[in-house]
Amino acid sequence: MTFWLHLIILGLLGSLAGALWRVWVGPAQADRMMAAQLIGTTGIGVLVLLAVLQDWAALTVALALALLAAMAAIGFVKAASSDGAGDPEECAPGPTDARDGQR
Amino acid sequence: MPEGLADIATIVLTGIGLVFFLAGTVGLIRFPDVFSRLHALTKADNLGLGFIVLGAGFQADDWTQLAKLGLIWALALLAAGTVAQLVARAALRQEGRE
Amino acid sequence: MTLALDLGLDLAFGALILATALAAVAGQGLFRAVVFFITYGLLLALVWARLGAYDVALAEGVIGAGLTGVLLLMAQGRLRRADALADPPARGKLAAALAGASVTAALVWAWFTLPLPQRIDLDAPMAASGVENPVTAVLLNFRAWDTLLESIVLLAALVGLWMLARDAEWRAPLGPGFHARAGGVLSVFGRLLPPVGLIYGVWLVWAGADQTGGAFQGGTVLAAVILVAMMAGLARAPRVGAPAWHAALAFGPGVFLLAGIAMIAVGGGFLTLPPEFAKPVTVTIEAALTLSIAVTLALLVVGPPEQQNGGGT
Amino acid sequence: MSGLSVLALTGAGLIGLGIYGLLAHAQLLRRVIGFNLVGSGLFLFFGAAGAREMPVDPIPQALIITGIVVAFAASALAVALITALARATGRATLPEESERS
Repeated sequence: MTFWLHLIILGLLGSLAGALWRVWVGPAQADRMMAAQLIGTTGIGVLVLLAVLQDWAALTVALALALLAAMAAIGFVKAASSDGAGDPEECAPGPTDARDGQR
Repeated sequence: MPEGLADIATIVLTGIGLVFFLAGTVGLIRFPDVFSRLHALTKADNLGLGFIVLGAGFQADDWTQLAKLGLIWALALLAAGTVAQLVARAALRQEGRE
Repeated sequence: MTLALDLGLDLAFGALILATALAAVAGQGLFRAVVFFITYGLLLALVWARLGAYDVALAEGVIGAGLTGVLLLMAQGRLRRADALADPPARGKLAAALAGASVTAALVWAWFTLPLPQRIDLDAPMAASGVENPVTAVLLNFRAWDTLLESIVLLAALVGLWMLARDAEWRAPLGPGFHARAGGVLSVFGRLLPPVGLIYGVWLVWAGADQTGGAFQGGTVLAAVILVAMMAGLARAPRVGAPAWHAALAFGPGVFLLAGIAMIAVGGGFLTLPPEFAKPVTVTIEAALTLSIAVTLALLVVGPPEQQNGGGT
Repeated sequence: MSGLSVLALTGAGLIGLGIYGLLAHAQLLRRVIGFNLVGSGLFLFFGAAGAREMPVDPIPQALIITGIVVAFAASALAVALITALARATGRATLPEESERS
């Protein structure tokens, strides 16, 4: 059992390394961000297995990471919006969009 | 449930979970453009985490651990759905700007 | 066999961490460096869990992968809008690499040659600390001075950050003035997450007396929750001088100081907790400190007051 | 070599990488990243030293937690300084040697 869980964790870390490659090559910012998101989910998986392998206290950490899994990505869409505070769903062409077009 | 059966369930379920994670990563690496990569990944990694959580659940000693495991998966699903939507929109608006 | 796999796991963790750190340092482009740094924080949290330091893993996960990520991504966005994204190639590479390598070499030497320091035995003092989680006991009882001064340092950092506001913007709300489409995905997420996060953060503080968790760990989670609520347009960022927010900022250090002085009155000495009061006093300080840490960290990410140019719907 | 040594040496390596980033980059935000690498590498080295006996020594853990929080506060202040500089001058890099007066 412990043997198998070690193998699975190693497999997850391998999958994580693949996602790191996508962060490196991009090319779009969204590519890098989505790869980081996948890395986050994989990390939660690793923590869940570490909980079984070592100590169930690791679940507390996994829960915190799951709770905040979207934070970085929300920060990204905020920063990517034209005034740095917006929401990509606000598609009505407002004054900010017009300014954006001029650049 | 007898010990042996629970262990077998854990082995099978975590194995399936790993396969989904690997499939998601392969999609992330091989698919040609941003939006298909997004598509491949959000489905695969959430199913993967689901199976891993289920597999771990068979080793849990009490109900609070099971509840935490369930909550972890629910929160991860919520986050992934939100992020996929938002990042896709941001990518749509950013196209041509970068 | 399992022993070899154990080592393999540690090697894999080490290699991944070094790879992400290298990618964040080398390579061109600010955005890529920032994303690598976010993944680095996440991996570091995994390593702390691997080491069995779950309290540290919790703090590193929330701060390293969550708060620092938002901070740096928003900074990158601000630099883009100020047309200051230029990232000139590294210079003096050889000298810098030599400096880094020599420090690393010295530490490697120290690890293998210096003797193991005598470990302080905490068994006896733990019994008198009133709590079960030794990390909480160290933070709030044995090394209470450190923690008190740290909570004041946090406050000083926030005041320093506010000082960077331009005169004309001093009265503006803090931060870039977040907004989101009403009923959109982000707003819905911002409504769903805070209740869960709030319960979880408070539970972390409560449970922190006896298991993984505590004021700092719970405070970081709550800071993230406040930040999500603000970014989703659910809660408005305050202005400098908003009384309720100031009270929240000063509450933790204030209660800590008062409790420390009260301990003199009951015969313990400043910040020295007599065993019979240890548990209630520790929990009280923790609760107050959590609130202040949460608000301070959230406002540190939000940034100084800033005039919003349009879009503030 | 034990797994613990692997992680301690990883910490040592991170400190080296961080120092390199801190010295070699002109872009200030990347220097903040370098500074954070040095800090977290130190924490890892320190934490691994405290984990040589089980259970993990709580004193390093408590110090590292406060360290993480303080490093974050310092980073936030640094980032605010950098953005203020960028807004005022339109750049977030240190001047080249030749430009200095």
